[in-house]
Amino acid sequence: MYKNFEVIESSLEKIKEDIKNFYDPSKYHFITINAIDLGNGKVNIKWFFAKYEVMDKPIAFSVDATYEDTIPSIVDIIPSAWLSEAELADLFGLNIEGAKKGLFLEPDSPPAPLRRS
Amino acid sequence: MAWMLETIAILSPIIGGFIYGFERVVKARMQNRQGPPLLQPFYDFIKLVEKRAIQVHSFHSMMGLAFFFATWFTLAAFLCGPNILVGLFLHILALAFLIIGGFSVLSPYSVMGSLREIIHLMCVEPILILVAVGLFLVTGSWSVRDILSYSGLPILYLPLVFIAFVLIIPAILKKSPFDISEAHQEIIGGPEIEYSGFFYEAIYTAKWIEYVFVFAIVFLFTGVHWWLGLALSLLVFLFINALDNSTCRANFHQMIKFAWFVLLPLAALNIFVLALWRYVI
Amino acid sequence: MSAKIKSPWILHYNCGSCNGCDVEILACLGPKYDLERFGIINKGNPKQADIFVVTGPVTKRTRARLLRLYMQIPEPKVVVAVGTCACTGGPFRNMYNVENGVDRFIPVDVYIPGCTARPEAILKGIKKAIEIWKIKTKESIEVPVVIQKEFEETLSKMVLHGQTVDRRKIIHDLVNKYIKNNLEVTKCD
Amino acid sequence: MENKMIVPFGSQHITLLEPVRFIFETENEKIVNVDVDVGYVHRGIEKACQTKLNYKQVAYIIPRICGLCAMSHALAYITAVEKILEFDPPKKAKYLRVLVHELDRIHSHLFAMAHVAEAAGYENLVMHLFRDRELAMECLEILTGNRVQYDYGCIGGVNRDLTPEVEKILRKKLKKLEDRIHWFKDLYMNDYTLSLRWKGIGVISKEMAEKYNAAGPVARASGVRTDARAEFDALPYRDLGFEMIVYKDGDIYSRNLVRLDEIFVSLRIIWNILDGLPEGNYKEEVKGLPKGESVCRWEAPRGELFMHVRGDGKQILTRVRVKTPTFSNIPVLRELFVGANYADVPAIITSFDPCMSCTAR
Amino acid sequence: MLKMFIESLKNLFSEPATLPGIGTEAPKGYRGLIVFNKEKCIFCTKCELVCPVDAIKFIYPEDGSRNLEFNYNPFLCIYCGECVRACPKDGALIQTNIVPEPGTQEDNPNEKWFEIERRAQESKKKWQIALAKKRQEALKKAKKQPPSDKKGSKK
Ligand code: SF4
Ligand code: SF4
Ligand code: SF4
Ligand code: SF4
Ligand code: SF4
Ligand code: SF4
Ligand code: SF4
Ligand code: SF4
Repeated sequence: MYKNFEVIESSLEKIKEDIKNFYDPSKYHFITINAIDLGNGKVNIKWFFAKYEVMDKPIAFSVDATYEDTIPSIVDIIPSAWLSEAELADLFGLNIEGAKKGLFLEPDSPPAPLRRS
Repeated sequence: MAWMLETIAILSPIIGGFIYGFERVVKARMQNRQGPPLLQPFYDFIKLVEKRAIQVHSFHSMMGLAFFFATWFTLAAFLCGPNILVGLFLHILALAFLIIGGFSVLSPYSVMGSLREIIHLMCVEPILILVAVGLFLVTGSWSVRDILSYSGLPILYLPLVFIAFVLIIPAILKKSPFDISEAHQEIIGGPEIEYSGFFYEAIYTAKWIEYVFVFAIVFLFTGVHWWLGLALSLLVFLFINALDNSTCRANFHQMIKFAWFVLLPLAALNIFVLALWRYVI
Repeated sequence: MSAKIKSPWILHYNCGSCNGCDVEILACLGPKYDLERFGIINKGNPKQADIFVVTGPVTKRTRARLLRLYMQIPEPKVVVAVGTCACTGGPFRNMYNVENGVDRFIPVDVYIPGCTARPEAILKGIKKAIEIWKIKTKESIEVPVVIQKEFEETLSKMVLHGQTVDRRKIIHDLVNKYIKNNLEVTKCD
Repeated sequence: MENKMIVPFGSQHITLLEPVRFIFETENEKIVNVDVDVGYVHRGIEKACQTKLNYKQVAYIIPRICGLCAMSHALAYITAVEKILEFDPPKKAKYLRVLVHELDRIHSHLFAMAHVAEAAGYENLVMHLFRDRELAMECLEILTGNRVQYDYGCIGGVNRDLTPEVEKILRKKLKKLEDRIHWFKDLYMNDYTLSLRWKGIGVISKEMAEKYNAAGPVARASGVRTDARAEFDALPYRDLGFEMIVYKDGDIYSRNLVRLDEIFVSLRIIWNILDGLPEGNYKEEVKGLPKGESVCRWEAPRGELFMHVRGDGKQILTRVRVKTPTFSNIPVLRELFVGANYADVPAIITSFDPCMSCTAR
Repeated sequence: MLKMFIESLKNLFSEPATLPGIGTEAPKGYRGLIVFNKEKCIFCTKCELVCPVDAIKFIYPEDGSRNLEFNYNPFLCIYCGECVRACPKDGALIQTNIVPEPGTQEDNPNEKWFEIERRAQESKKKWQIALAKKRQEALKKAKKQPPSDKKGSKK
């Protein structure tokens, strides 16, 4: 299933803790957060990291959630994540703590366009 | 010769237009481009007449026109008047119209441009005055007519003043490295941003007159030898353009520092030595 | 007048393109193609521009800005849509945040196809635009396409009531209304 | 007059190609606060790639995210799909991909440098950079058939072979280009006004770059050793003499130098490819439908491009996610502005070489 | 600075880099206009299928024959060349190096094309019905008498 990256399964409650223990700014590069709609209101969220300068597989933290869940923000660990979080909040309509909506979408754009419907 | 200065003053928009057109060609060639035709400024002129003018408010538009006429009048006063200092003070007045116009609209770029224009004024005018004083010390007269009939070569007595003046020309003509108030990439033309059509034309043409103004001052440095003056002007013209094309824009701290701590002392030193030599020894 | 066509100043706006065509417009200003030899200057200022060069499909956020820029350009003016995506929406046609070609909003005079449009094609297109521009005068009134319907309705209503008609004012008011309805998220000054 | 002034920068502005909007609160031309709006170009490409287009068509729409690194977007997507299909493209195709990608980098870097010079008001340098950039553009045009949108890669290899005539022209032009780049290097090292304007301006320290996860030349100019070409095994960079360029100062000046030096590296890689192009097919048939998830990290001219693709065994993919270089650099850009001088704003922005069209997609 | 100063003066007296006229012709391999050759086409509609932007539309004839009308919008095409690569018949679809001409309001790339798209969609439905009918008739005929005439276009 995962062809060329490693996945560490986690859960909504643990994810922040996990990333905090894992992330070392001088060693890892935070890439982005991505969500995949699995259908039926379920969504899979992945946090991607990669090592500096070494040819190695990227590492992803994976969490399954539903659209109603509140997703913890990691901005206090990784300050640059606000943009990715705002994007997900906008395009998937996820409830991410502290992420502002309306970064990309206008009032008359379809709400949460990347959800499967 | 008698009507020469008056004719120049009256025809200055046309002469300036040619200088500006020539400059654009030279500039393009320096950038290894073909460049516009020589008459391009006049084509622009005609085009602008045919554009509808959108006025922000009438006072602002009036300031644009006032700037043009004041600049023209400045040149006339400078060339034909009894005292070049009057011309220089009028020059400040003309720029004041532009600045007031710039402040009178809401656009932040215009306001910022006007603020920067004031800084330009502060850098340019002291040096212009020193130029006038220097010329007076050499020729003993404040009037252009007398200076132009001076049989010596003022530039020989005023080398540092001349250098200071040449180096401040970019600030007068808004050229790199001192094109701060116009700074196309930062504030899109600064105080002129809100003018359009006919009123922009006034600003555009006033700029041409400034060219005549600057090169008239260069002329003064050679006294009666007007052939030399022509050669000197051409040289200065080339130098300014090459400089324009080989520097990037300084910021305004750097410009003030350069004008006040380098150029002004330079010019002042020249005048001081000259005054000592003339009146004390 | 023939002198007029030798001095078109362009204003360039990117309303959501991929940058491909914008880069080519800049390349046109470079030494190899040198638009300035035709008297063309890239003015960053709508109030002093004649030719409005638009690239990109209109996205929902740029449409109000596009209209405002169009209105700020004094007549006579022409609009050139550069690139497939400005002509019809091209690769972005019917995406959810895209309103397709520029001519859904403002009247376009010249369409330059190509993805990306070659600099030669852009030059040709601009020359064509100048031919069209030559005929227009400062009295010509152009109605942005989005408000055309409302404009005609308002006009006929006013004529019916015998009111004096100032077309320019009507257009202005309607555009302002449109812009207000589609205000950008962040306001300026 | 009040002290504080709100200066909008964009969305239409002469130094910016693209609509992006910064709102600066300034005090005597010093910036005290910034607000940034990057969403002007949001078009919804990801959605279209997941609903309308089949996975082969996506390869032609995805480069339209952004023209300047069109090649990177297309190849990153293609690589990601090939990884899902567990297909290894022929060696010749890989070499040709590197060739076009590096040519793309050269023209993009020259463009970026011209952009910064323009923001500094150095028009002549802009013109010279543009003139010599045309050499790279001509190379790309004869090689791929278009000046910006190359559409050169396809799933299974590349669309065109490198013919001997084209190779001869490439060699001639690149030789000329190399001489010119040496000239520029000399100019950049010795120009007094440039250093006056760029040295010590817009400094990003190494810690800041790591904290805010800057990418690409911006990070490398601050001393962070990161380059997806060395960190991801999509293309045979190791055999081609790749070398990472890192500077320490983190100001506008070093960002320019990083780009300039990377052009040399690219040129060396290109020479190596032209001299040692392997024999074989340039395209092979790919069978099967994508089923699974893969990622691709790709060093676009502006930094790390990241693709995350998931297919469920259908013609149409389930998810295509593009994380673009500028997207990574926006946070650090925002931090950088506070305290900067308004006069330096265009230079700082352009030295990041921002591309909003991929940030918002 | 000095270097550029000298270069500027040098440029002043040398030939400018500007191309004369409107510029060069597109090179041989340039991906320009798509040209359709009706004689060679076998109307497999593969090109319509692969086109990522739907710049090719076939309008189907009402009688259910294979005599399709090819429509192509140069203002929508992104010149990717995918249709040409997909075409099974050599020379039916060629990508020339002609740079597409700029159009004016008369060309009207949008409304005209919307009309074609509408017609294409409608005609396809009608065509399918007609084809089905024809097949049935052919089947009936085949039952009555031994096959002498294949389905296909005669006109
Ligand atoms: S520059 Fe543009 S955004 Fe700013 S005030 Fe003027 S019109 Fe508005
Ligand atoms: S026409 Fe193509 S290359 Fe040009 S801006 Fe649009 S997508 Fe980009
Ligand atoms: S806020 Fe005022 S100045 Fe800015 S766009 Fe709106 S109306 Fe114009
Ligand atoms: S970073 Fe810019 S140039 Fe590169 S692909 Fe993205 S938008 Fe294009
Ligand atoms: S910022 Fe992103 S979208 Fe914009 S040009 Fe660069 S890569 Fe493309
Ligand atoms: S080529 Fe074969 S599969 Fe394709 S349309 Fe013709 S008969 Fe059908
Ligand atoms: S070249 Fe590409 S976009 Fe144009 S018709 Fe062919 S497949 Fe469609
Ligand atoms: S793919 Fe070729 S043969 Fe088939 S319909 Fe298109 S042009 Fe005709």
